Amino acid sequence: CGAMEQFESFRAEMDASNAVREQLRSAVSELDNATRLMNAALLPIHHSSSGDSIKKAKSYLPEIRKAYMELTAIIKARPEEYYKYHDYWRNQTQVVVSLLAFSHWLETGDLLSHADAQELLELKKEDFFLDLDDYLVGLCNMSSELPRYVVNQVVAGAYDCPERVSLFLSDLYSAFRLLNLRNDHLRKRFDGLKYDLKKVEEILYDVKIRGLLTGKESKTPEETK
Amino acid sequence: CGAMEQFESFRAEMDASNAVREQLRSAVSELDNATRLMNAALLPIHHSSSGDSIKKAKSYLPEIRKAYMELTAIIKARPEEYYKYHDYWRNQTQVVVSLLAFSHWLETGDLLSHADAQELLELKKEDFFLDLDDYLVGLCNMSSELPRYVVNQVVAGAYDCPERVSLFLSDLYSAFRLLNLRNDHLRKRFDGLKYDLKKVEEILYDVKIRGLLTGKESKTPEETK
Amino acid sequence: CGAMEQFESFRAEMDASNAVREQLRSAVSELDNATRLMNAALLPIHHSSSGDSIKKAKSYLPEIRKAYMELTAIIKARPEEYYKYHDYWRNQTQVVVSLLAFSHWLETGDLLSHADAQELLELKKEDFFLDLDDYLVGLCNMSSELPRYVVNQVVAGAYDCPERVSLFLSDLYSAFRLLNLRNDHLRKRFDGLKYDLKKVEEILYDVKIRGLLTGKESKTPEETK
Amino acid sequence: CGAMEQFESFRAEMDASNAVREQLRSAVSELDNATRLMNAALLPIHHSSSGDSIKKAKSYLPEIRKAYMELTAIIKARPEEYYKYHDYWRNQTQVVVSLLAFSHWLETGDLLSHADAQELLELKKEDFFLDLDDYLVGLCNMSSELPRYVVNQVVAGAYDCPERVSLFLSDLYSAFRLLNLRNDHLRKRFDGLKYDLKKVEEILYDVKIRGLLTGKESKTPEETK
Amino acid sequence: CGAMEQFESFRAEMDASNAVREQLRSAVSELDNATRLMNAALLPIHHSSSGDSIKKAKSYLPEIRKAYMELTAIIKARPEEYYKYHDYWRNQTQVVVSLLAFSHWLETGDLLSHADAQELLELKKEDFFLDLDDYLVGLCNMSSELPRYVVNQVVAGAYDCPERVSLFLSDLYSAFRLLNLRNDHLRKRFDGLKYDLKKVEEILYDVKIRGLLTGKESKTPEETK
Amino acid sequence: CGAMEQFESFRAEMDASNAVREQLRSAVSELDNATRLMNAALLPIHHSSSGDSIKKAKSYLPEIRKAYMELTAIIKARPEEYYKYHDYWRNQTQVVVSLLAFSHWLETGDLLSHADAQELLELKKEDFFLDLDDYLVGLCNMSSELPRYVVNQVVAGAYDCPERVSLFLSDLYSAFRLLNLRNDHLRKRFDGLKYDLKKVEEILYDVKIRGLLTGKESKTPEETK
Amino acid sequence: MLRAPLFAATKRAMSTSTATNAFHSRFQQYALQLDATNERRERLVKASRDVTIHSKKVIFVIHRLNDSNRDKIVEQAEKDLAAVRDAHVSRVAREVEGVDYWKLKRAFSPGMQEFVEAATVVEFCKTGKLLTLQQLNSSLCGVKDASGVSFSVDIDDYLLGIADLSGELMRLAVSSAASGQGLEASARIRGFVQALYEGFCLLFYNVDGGRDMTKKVEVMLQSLVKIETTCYSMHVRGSEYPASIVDS
Amino acid sequence: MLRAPLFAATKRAMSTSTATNAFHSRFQQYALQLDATNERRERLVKASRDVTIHSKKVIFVIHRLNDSNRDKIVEQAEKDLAAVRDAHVSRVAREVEGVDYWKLKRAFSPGMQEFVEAATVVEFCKTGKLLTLQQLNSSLCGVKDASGVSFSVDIDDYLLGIADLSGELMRLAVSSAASGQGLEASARIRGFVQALYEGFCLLFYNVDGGRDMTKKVEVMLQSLVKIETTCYSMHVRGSEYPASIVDS
Ligand SMILES: [Mn+2]
Ligand SMILES: [Mn+2]
Repeated sequence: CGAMEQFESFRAEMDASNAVREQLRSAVSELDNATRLMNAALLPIHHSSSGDSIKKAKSYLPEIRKAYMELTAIIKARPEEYYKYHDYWRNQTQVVVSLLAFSHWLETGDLLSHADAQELLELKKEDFFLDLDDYLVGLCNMSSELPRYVVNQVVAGAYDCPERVSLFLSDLYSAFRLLNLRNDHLRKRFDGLKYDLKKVEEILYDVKIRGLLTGKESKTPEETK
Repeated sequence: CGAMEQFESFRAEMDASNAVREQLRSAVSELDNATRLMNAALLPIHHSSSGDSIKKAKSYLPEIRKAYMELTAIIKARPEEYYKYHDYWRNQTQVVVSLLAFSHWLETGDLLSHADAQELLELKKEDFFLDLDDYLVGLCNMSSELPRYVVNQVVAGAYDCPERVSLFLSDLYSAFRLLNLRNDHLRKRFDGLKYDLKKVEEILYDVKIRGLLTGKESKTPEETK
Repeated sequence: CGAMEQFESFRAEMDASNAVREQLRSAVSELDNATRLMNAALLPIHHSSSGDSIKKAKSYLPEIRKAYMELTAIIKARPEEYYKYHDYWRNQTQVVVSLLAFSHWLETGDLLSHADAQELLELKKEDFFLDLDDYLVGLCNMSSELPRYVVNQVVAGAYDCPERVSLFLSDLYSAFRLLNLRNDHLRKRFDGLKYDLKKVEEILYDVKIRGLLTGKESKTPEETK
Repeated sequence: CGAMEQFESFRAEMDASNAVREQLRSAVSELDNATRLMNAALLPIHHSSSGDSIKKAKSYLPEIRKAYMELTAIIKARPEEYYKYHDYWRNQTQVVVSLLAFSHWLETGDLLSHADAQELLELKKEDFFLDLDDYLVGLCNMSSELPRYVVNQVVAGAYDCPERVSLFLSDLYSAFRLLNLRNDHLRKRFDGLKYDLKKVEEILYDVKIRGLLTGKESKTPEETK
Repeated sequence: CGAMEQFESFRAEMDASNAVREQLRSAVSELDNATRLMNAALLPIHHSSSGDSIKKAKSYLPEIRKAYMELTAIIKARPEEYYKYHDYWRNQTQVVVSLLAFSHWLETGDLLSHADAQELLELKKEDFFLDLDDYLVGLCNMSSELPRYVVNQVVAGAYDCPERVSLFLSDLYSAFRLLNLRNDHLRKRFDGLKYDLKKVEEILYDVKIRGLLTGKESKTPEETK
Repeated sequence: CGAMEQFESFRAEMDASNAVREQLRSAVSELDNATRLMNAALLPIHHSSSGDSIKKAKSYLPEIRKAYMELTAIIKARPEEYYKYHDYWRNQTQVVVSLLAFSHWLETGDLLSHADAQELLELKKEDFFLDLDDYLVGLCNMSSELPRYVVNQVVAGAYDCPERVSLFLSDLYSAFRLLNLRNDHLRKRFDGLKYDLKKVEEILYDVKIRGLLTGKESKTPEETK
Repeated sequence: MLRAPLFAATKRAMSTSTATNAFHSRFQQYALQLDATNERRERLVKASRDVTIHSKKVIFVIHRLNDSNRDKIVEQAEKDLAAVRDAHVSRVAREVEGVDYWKLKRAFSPGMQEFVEAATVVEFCKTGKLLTLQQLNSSLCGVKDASGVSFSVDIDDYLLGIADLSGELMRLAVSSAASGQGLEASARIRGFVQALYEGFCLLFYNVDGGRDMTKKVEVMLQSLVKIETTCYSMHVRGSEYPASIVDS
Repeated sequence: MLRAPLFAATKRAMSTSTATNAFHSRFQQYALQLDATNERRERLVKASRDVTIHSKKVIFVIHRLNDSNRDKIVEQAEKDLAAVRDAHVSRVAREVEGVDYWKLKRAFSPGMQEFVEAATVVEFCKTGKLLTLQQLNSSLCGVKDASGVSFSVDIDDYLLGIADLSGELMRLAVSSAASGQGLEASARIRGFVQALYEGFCLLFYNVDGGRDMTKKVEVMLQSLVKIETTCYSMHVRGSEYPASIVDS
């Protein structure tokens, strides 16, 4: 019924697509590796001086940028298919964003913007951009680190940390509420953000009610070390 | 065997039923949207003046009523099929009830009754009623917001809030215990209520043991602002 | 907070609803029992004279009607809750329909119509109706008994049976094809009907090529005994 | 609070119960092994002389009895815990029953009774009995072997086999219909029995319509060889 | 094939077993009801004088005993089937044990022993015993009520309560540590006990550092009212 | 705690193992490709001349052997880790065996032995062998093709095919019964074999009962074309 | 000492107005982007649902086919199919251009697959041939996306659609067997689905979409076996007696 | 004509004896191989069960530890652990050599993981340090496999074992908090599990074993958070009043 010729041609086309996938797999595997090292480098933030951790974490940025350059090279050749292969780098990208946003907040107390994240990763927007959803999920990922961070900071004696984090998360939370989230992945992560905020509010409450907050000097996370 | 004519009429009937489903889907999508906005408007209650939040939240009530009017119009024509399609609006209705009951409590310190909830939604009982289970689940939803509310109120210095909420939840809890709940969804939600009460009692304990409560006069939630 | 009085009334309402469930359970248990006995009475049709079986089967009809009268009495008081409790009697009703439709066909060679089924069960349409889907599933159930019936009839020497059944199932099949079935339970049952028809066609073919059919006059199933 | 002594005795009790489980596991593993061998010995029935297969199958009976003696020894010491550990031997027992009942039918054309099954296994009823449900499930298991048996017998020229099996299954089927089966495991197995009967009836039909049956005298399964 | 007579007797047996289930269901429904009422009666302990609550709670004991008498009557006739039907009363029994153990502790400060629990329920050990696992799960259930009890007692001014509960839970905890628990339900419940103890320790600490404990003489919970 | 150095060394070790995995993936991807083509080449056996199909299928053997040579090279360097990486080639190998065994049977009517399979694939037993389980699963896979093959052969008029296949499968089945299969993957596949045999027996029955078998000359599958 | 009151002030400010939130304006931008995509996705989901519903109706029309009404039914089905294309597929096309085709694909894939199923089943009934992807896309050349480019179905949706086609053909084969005739019709379906199946076995599927596909190919094989078994049972019955007797 | 009777004859022959089955003898060979492996696997499963049960008992002993009985308990646990090694791990070792280590690994992995858990928890209680894989394997150097080579635990089992270790340490931390003391003990556990967790985050896991590991690392993080929260709540309570008051 003439099916065979058509399927032969499909096979050729699928072989080509598989070749792209192999290239993507390899680029993403580098990205994955660098991200994992960056993550491991940042983790001691919970018990050691944050300065060192951030510095060490940032040292993996060139490797990460290189991996994105490879991804860019592959996708640039087929610009309309960015989302066809999106799943390959989606998870890693969300982790990268969360690590960058966490470091940025630790250093400046500010939220890393979408544009700044793209710049930090040296993405050329017209060839390979940072998907907005991935950026937002990355922010939620970061937020889920904060309750643990606050707990450990309080143990280290930084009693003003809960208030600062509570204000930051509260701002982030009301910013997210500006978005009309559908019933999707992002909405679930946003519910997580609410939970993180609640956690931090409870820690703030613990500190406040014991009078540990008043009269202490407020410092940036850095300074408390 | 004469089956043909009969099945022609069945066909008409089934096509009609599919049309009803399409209409319901559309009405519920509006309800969902308005409910989400109302929820977003009420949530800042945790950090800001409650007056504004409640006012803003209430501004979505007309939209919500409109959605229920559409549902009413559809169901009125087939009163015996209310429960055939109940699942379409069940979740949204439970959320609406929780928002209304929370606002009502904030303003008056009282529990929004089933009848008042129906009135607020301008439901005509004979055409489209508020299912009792949905109302009760809505109350449980509301109760799950209260511990967080109390935590934030105490942080803001409203030390008498835990006692008021503890009394309210304790009353609500004993009221629920009057019901012979079967082993169903509602029973699980009721267990949640017990947990919320426990949480608020712990906050009351914290405040009491630190001598923060004594000598303060009790006020309505509004006045504590 | 005034909750107590309200919840007392809820308790009454919920206890009433639980009572309804108990009543339904009891009525359905009778229905189930009578249906099972009717089924057991009709099944020997495969090996014995159908007259006796049908008669015996029909003798359970009063009991079945009584069960539906009980259901009607319960639902009549709350017409809008028919579908709230539909699951209680759904399965049994489908079986009842299949048994009645089978008996009816055995006696008359005709398809039991939706209206006739309601009448046979002495349902008062305005108080308790026969759901259309249940009726249609019942017909599919009946059809799945027919190939076995034909096999046993031919073994017993009733060589004209395949032709009659084939015509009947063909008609039923064309009638079902009129419906726009969603991809659900009913569509699957309808696929089964197709296989039943095919099976009967094969038997008709067997009988035909052996010249067992020719010269015999067509009779009702009853007369072939 | 005197809890210590009590818990010491609990500890002894729980350790003992774990020991029982270990013993049961070992006895059942022997039972499992012997059952598997018996099954393998009986299966060639489909293609070979049944006499040899039955004899070989029966040769595993002593081993099976031994395993039950071990189970008996364990349970006898704690009669009220028969059902606490029932799951350990349930499956194997159902298979054993099906094998014994199949052999018995092949040899005698009769149904192995519950009492005879217990006797064959040399169970002492007061110490370790054959659960009724297990016996009945075993019968259903046996019935599921019969359609294949009939197919192979007809291929081997034993054209009277379908009629004999059809009568046997039909009897068994009506017998099962006497039971008020709840909606459980057994009910599902019983539905399988109906399917087996239908299958055998179709073979009987095939043989009958082709005139292969007439004039043959009925024999026991053994004699057909 | 002689099956009919046998199956008639099976039918009798299964009908009997179904009757047993119906009886059990009814007895357990009474047990469930009484347990729920006892629970509701004991719960105000958190906010009111314990004397009244315990007395009220105990007033349901006769009803509970009656339900167990019914269970005993049913099981006594078939001692080896205790575990066949164990699931029917398992949950309720665990709740009953927790309520009895809680009341007992409130009155005496002692742990209700396994033997005493059986006596309180007037179980005749040889006919119907209290399963050890159920007793232990009941103790864990009770322990999970204690932190909330201590919180509310301290709020009510009973500052010596934390110390008494802490000693009691400590003892219970060490006792549980004697058991070699398999990785099952019970081990998880035991982990919960640990958290309960920790929570109570924290409250004891709160009370101690505030000098609320010193100089007060220890009293039974009753006297603190 | 000295953990870090150890984990660094683990990381090195895991990197090495990942490199092996990359090599394996690439070799297996070639194997997979060739297997798929071989399968597609053999499939027309169901409707066309088997000679051509087998020839075409065999033309992929060199490619398959090459893939196994690569696997051999990788594993030879770590002879003890054959089973560590077994999962990589397990599925494909089972398919390869089934295709080879099917072709072999089509050509010779014989069963391809384990040793012959290894030889066909040119495996050097001391470096890279064919796992016995994989060989046996491969045979089961082949058997699952046979019912479909027989159906299509009968349609093509080869009425003796069912008998030949039935004998072959029956032999294979009794051979498998010699094995003590535990409750594992292989056992399930063996149950499938039983089902295939039953299917073929039914086809043999269909052909036999219609007198299509007698007097026809028996041919090898090849000759029937 | 310095920042503590600052924070407190921030908090109070926040309490009365959210406008001071440092990153609100950025999030308002994000909201605009998300809303645009979401609305587009909503429209696509609706259009896709309509494509599905109406394609299914075309398939139902085909199932009403028998020997006597073939031409009329096929003509009707073709007309209906063209209507689906013009009324609903065009609505899908209008929403997707450039990078959004793949971004929003999940929203319209189900509809397009059902459309493929309907189009190929109609073609088979008319010509007995497989409507190729190229032919299908030619028939869509009048359907333009937002930038005026012709909309086209991609390989994945095409393959998933014709995988389901085998199920509908199985129903047709059983129907024609059930109508007591159709030995020839069934044989045609058998050959067609065998070829389809062999074509599918040639392809291999990447991990992501692969799972869907593997399952569909299994279902396809089941349908094929049912078709073959139908042909088989018609054949053995037909072989039992000489044709002369049967025809008489 | 020629083969039909032959087949029939074969069938009859088969009916009376299966000995003529052409490939029976080959399958008898296969049966021997399979039986040997299966029996070995059975013995391993049993030995592994015993290793598990007795390792769990060692862990239970550790959980009975408190400030006053520390030395006695640790000594007892060490003795018990050595007994598990000599009595049961040796039975595992005996069955595995060469290619069979990986072939039968699934049969003894659970036991070895539990053994790792027990050995590391004992070491932590004794020294506060992580028992390394190298140290563990040195302690097994007397345990020989069938070919006389020392048996050793591989990385996977070691990692899976110490992932579970964090759960036991969490229990210890909560216990020591529950006993009203142990601020220091909890802090030690916190530091130890933090280091463990960071170590795990460095590694990456291949697809096959990866799923297990990912889940275990998640559970590990949960345990760590519980430990940190325990330390936190002891800390904030301790900070509320000056130490002098608390001690009085
Ligand atoms: Mn379809
Ligand atoms: Mn553990």
